[in-house]
Amino acid sequence: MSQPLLRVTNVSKIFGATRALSGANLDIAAGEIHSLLGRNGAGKSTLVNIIAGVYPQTEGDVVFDGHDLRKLDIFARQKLGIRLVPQHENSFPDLTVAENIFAGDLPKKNGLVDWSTINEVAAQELAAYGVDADPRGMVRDLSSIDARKLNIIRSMHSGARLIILDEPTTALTTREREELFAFVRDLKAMGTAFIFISHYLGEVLDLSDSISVLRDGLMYPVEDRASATQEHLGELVAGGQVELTRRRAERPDPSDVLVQIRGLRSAGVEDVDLGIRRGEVLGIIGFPGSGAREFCRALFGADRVTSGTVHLEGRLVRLSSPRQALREGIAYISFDRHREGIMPLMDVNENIGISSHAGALRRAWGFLDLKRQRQRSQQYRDELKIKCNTIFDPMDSLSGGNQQKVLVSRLLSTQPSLLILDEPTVGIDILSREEIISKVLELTRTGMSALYLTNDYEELLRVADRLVFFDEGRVASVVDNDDLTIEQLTQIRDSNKEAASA
Amino acid sequence: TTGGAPASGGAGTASGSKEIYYSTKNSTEPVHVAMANGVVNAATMLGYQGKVTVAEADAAKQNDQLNNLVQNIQPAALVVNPYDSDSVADVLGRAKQANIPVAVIDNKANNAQVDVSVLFDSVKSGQIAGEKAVELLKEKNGSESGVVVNLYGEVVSQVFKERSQGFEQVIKRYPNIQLVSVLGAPQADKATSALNNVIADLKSSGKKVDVVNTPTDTATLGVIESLKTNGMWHKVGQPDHVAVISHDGLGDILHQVKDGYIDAEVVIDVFGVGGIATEVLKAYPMDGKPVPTSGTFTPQGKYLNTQVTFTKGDSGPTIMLDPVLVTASNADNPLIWGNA
Amino acid sequence: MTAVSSGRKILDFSMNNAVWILLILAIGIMGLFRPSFFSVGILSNILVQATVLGLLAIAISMVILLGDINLSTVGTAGFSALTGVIAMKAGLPVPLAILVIVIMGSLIGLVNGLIVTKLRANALITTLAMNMVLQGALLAITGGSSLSNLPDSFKFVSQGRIAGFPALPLVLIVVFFLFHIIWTRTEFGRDLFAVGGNPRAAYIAGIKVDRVKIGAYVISGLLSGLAGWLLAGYMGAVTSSFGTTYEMQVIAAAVIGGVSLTGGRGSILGVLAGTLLLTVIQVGLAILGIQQTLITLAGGLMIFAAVLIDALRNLYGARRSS
Amino acid sequence: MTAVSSGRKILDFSMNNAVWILLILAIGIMGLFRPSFFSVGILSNILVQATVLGLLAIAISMVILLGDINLSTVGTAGFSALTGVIAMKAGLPVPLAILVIVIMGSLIGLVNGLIVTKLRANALITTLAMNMVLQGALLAITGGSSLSNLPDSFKFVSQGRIAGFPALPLVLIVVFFLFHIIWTRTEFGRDLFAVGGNPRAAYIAGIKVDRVKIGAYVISGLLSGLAGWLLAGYMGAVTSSFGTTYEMQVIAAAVIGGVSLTGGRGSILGVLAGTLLLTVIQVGLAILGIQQTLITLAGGLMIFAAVLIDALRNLYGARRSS
Ligand SMILES: Nc1ncnc2c1ncn2[C@@H]1O[C@H](COP(=O)(O)OP(=O)(O)OP(=O)(O)O)[C@@H](O)[C@H]1O
Ligand SMILES: Nc1ncnc2c1ncn2[C@@H]1O[C@H](COP(=O)(O)OP(=O)(O)OP(=O)(O)O)[C@@H](O)[C@H]1O
Ligand SMILES: [Mg+2]
Ligand SMILES: [Mg+2]
Repeated sequence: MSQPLLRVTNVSKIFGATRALSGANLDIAAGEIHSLLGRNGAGKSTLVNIIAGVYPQTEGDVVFDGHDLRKLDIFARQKLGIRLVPQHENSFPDLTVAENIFAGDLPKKNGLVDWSTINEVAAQELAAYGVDADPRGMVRDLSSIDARKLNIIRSMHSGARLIILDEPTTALTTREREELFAFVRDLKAMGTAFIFISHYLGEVLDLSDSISVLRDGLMYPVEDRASATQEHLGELVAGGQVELTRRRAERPDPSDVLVQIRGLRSAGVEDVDLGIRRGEVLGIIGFPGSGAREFCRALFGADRVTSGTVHLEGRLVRLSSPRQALREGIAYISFDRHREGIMPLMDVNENIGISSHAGALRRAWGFLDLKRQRQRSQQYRDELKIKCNTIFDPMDSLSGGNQQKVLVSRLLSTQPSLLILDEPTVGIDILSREEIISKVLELTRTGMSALYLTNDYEELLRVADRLVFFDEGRVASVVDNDDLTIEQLTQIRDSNKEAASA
Repeated sequence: TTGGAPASGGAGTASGSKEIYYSTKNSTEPVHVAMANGVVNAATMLGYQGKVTVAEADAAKQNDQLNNLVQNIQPAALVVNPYDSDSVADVLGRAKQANIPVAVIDNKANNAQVDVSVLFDSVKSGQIAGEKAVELLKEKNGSESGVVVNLYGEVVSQVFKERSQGFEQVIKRYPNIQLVSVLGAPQADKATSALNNVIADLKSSGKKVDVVNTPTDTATLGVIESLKTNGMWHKVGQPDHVAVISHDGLGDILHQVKDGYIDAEVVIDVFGVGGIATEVLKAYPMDGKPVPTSGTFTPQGKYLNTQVTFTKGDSGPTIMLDPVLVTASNADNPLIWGNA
Repeated sequence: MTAVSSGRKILDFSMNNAVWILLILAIGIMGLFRPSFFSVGILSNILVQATVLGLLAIAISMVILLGDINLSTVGTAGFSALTGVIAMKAGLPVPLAILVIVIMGSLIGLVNGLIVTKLRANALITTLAMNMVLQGALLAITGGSSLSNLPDSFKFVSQGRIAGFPALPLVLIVVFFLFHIIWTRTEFGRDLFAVGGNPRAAYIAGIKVDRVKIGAYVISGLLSGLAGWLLAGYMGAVTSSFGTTYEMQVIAAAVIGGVSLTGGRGSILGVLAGTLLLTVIQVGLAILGIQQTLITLAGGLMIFAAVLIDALRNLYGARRSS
Repeated sequence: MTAVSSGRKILDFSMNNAVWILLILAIGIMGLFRPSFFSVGILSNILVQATVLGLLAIAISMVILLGDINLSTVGTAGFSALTGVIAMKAGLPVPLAILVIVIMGSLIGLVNGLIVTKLRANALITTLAMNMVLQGALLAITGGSSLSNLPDSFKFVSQGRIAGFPALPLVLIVVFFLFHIIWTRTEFGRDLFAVGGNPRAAYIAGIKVDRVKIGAYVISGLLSGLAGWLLAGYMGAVTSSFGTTYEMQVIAAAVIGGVSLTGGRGSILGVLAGTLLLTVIQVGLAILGIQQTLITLAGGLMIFAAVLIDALRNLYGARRSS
């Protein structure tokens, strides 16, 4: 083989006091899919941002197709065919779907933007990638999944030669992942190379030709690709054995109902009756639009409840707002970390404390107990191993996974009776994931109950006591998790769907 | 430095300063620039240094500046042109306590006692303009009838208010004169737009403007353009001539008077107001004497007013300066500030 | 059934076209009180008086679309007009003097743009300071007096007539049409919306964000210079308080016209409607002969009403789509 | 090695304290030209004059922290002071009249807050219109003249002395201290920063976003009313152009003091520094006796310089951390 398409040699990056990368090396050939693994804050995003030209490296070389990229800015690199798909916030909500696909490179006729071509080609590409959206509609009105797919379509349509996908599959359903992988493979067949970042070891093994692991800023290529297993990769990522957390055998007492929900209705939720047992982890399953997520949000008061009652410990709770829900002992972690989670300008300490302002941290006259706040933040930082220099680091200097741990800390510190987790491990490395899960399980042993909503069924089956399947805004069935397999789970889910449409 | 302790006796000033300060209300209009020059020139003539602070059309700022002057700088004398007549009373009281001779010029100071006030009679200016307008109508239409447009100024200005008041007082005496009163000063573009609209409005009822009065020359600049665009800009004496009467004495407008386009300009003694005030301060309080409330005063400098009369006003001794009506015949008088 | 849905349609329509409906209402009410409001003379006056405001409103909108703001449009207009007039009085031929004005406006825009992009300074405060500097310089150079006696050729567009119709509204129409094309059909225009909508995404999409921003500032300055020329011609002078009547109205026209202050959203037709609405209010208040001390209040209340109606429109839009 | 790192440390320090250093520089330069600048009299004057600006700067900062802006602080000050003075002239005892002023300010703030939160109107344009209405009402009610002859008890805080020292700076110190505590140590204060930084996340985190916003507007109005009282007392009158000089300076003081216009970032100490810097520039220019037509320009250039230095400071900060 001659020159690789991309060669990264000895690249390092220093952010102020943080050394994010020290001497990374990487070779990628045309048509190769290379996966990057690593713990949160290992430097994956940093490396791909350097390759794409979002920011410069502190030292080292990046060569693409014989061009020294050091001298080229992000625009020149795009002309060479390097395209980055960052995970979030990458669309133009007030522009049409079609324009979003072509933004930055609009087709023109006689020097003017050629709208008819744009709309036609966009319609074709949307159809080809299975996105059901009106090219003339605003992106603002798309579901977040469709908006994410749009991001990917955008970089694929323009003859890219190296596409970088930074955690593209977080919160995608299995089917959506399969659709995505199908067009990644199509493009690979045409010679496009990929860098693929993910924390899901299964899909990495499934998709990639080669794999590297980043740990502590250093890069370890996985030598024996053919014989690599999930366990092996997990050890490489974590730097040791990873113990998978599992639910204990004994089940919570069915007669000890902590939360009783009757006739709950809200946007997308039709008449839900459900009892949640004390100390139980209740898995929630449903396709987008099935009402699963909407149910969780309604229960937290984030979406308006139109009718129905919720009793917690036999007490009728008001669900007028998230604040009220927190006061009643119900806490929620949103799937949308950036919009509904982090306070980017505030430090870690304040991000952890913010939901306790009206609770544990309150003192007379509206003052806050700042000393207590610091102690608690310190405690959670240690327990959940949040990677930061001090608790006074600004939130936006943390890597995505560590930001998620801060959010978990925030809600656990309100000492909720019911914790609602909506994709709590999105973008979290395998070790951190187990840390978060075991923390949640530990708390259920002291009487807290949890609703657990995730598309990662493997994870769900490890933690859930029972599973609730949602369809068309209603509870379709409730099943005890007696060593169910993923196949059984998907079968129940799909048969519910069929029963409903029959 | 100056300790702020007032000298006993009251003769002269506490500080022995050789500076006379003029606190002007704004520096955007040429009138005020000339007025400041009147003070500075008189101060120089009297052997002092003339200095100026500008309040940039803001009462609070002027207060701040006057406080600084009274408490910290303590000049030999202070000439004040209040931006707001009511809000300088307190600080002028402090000046009195600090034994700083004070003259108020142009705008009076309410609720304060100062050594001398030298003021323009703005109502009288308006009246003179009104009488001229009536005279012009009579010449043109044979009787006291026709359409008169008064472009009044922003109401925060006392001078504009009084000039309009005097003007409209006179016009309203004649039932056959139609008075159109509209906001169109001091900005030139405001005047152009306002007059354009009035002309269009009148046109739809078959009427025409006979006389336009503005309270200030910057607005008149806009009036000229409006008349030009509407094809109504003709020399005095031509049949379609629209008479224009203005106030102040800006050079460009005086030229139009000389050239026979603008009928009349009511000119105030801009150099005189500051100059005479400074001379009176020097002649009386700075010399340890009280300013009289009757009799006359003959200033050394050359001003439109060659002799003035002391009267007793609300704020103490007062001199009212007479406005001068300027037409083509006397428009090149060098004592008019706009000709300097 | 049909009654309900047609009622809904009418509501939809009125909400989407609130500013235009307000405009028609305003004209109607003015005409009711004073029928002469419908005369050709006054209606063409409105267009004439809307021209300077309209150019300045597009100028500020170019920058508001970025999510920034340009508070120096009026100062730019005044200072640029001044330089051109001084150059003309010093002997420069009129067409070149006009060119000087427009170039000076663009240069000021360039300086704003460079400061905002390269030094990452906040636009609001930068342009606020720039406006103070420009108005201060205007004052310092004129020494408080006015430059008048401008030649007719300089004033031709501002005061001239073409086939009996004033030339100024033609400028309004041409410029609005041109910018409609620029905003909707050119790469620069679309990049402007993309950058305003999501600068980070625009950067990743390969749009030269800084260059687009600087371009927007330069065009904003250029239009301000153009407005300065026209206003100088209209009032026949460059005065030291040049254009201050427009200061508040410029933002109001753009925002009432639906240009979102968070960037990335707006249409030229909206800006036109906002401009005309404000001008009609101005002219109307003047012609109705409202008592002098009440004029500011009446004007303020009208703008306030327009803001509230605009807010209701947006609220209604948000309700409908969710 | 040590030389380099200590040089770096000095640079770091100066960049982080740019406004304070500018302030000291400004005072130094003024003193150089006019040694009397260092007299107790002038320095205490600066504090006196900084008080009204300082209160208005905190008032606007309360709203800027939300990521909104409140352009009606000056109008609120004027209108509130007017109502109180009218009530007082109608026979209301002085303390109650002062209460009326503060309550009126808060009510105006409440109206702004309700419009911005409940109607989701844009803050800039809403408060701009509100300011026009308030200033128009002030003009309509006063009829262009002023209300003066205020009783000494009304003016006591503005003009009085406590132990020979003017009382006004005490207000400045007390209010700044109080708001330092509110911003850094109370639930409301921290919620304010959270809402400004990421309103949606704040809502999900259990913060009553609308209530915090409305609270910020009410306090902004309350402080404006307080400033209106003090200014009325200081000038001894309520005039129809009450407070208009402060209009531009209020924003400038907050922003130069480091309150981020995108919300969620700022400190009271910064606002204090910004306020003092602008006041020193004002007083200094007046005392230096700069030629009158140059004063606006000089003031503009100074603010412009402060803006540029502030931008460089931020740029330097961003460079360091990336
Ligand atoms: N702009 C920045 N300023 C300071 N530190 C940063 C910045 N960006 C990243 N870092 C730090 O660099 C390190 C590497 O971060 P990076 O985002 O590359 O991790 P990652 O491997 O992508 O993690 P994750 O799996 O959570 O996305 C982290 O310690 C992070 O906190
Ligand atoms: N150039 C930069 N300047 C400042 N902050 C940055 C920069 N690049 C990244 N960050 C911040 O560093 C953190 C990690 O950035 P990164 O790009 O790795 O996000 P990410 O890993 O894609 O996050 P997520 O996993 O949530 O999608 C983020 O909070 C981001 O805001
Ligand atoms: Mg990452
Ligand atoms: Mg990540």
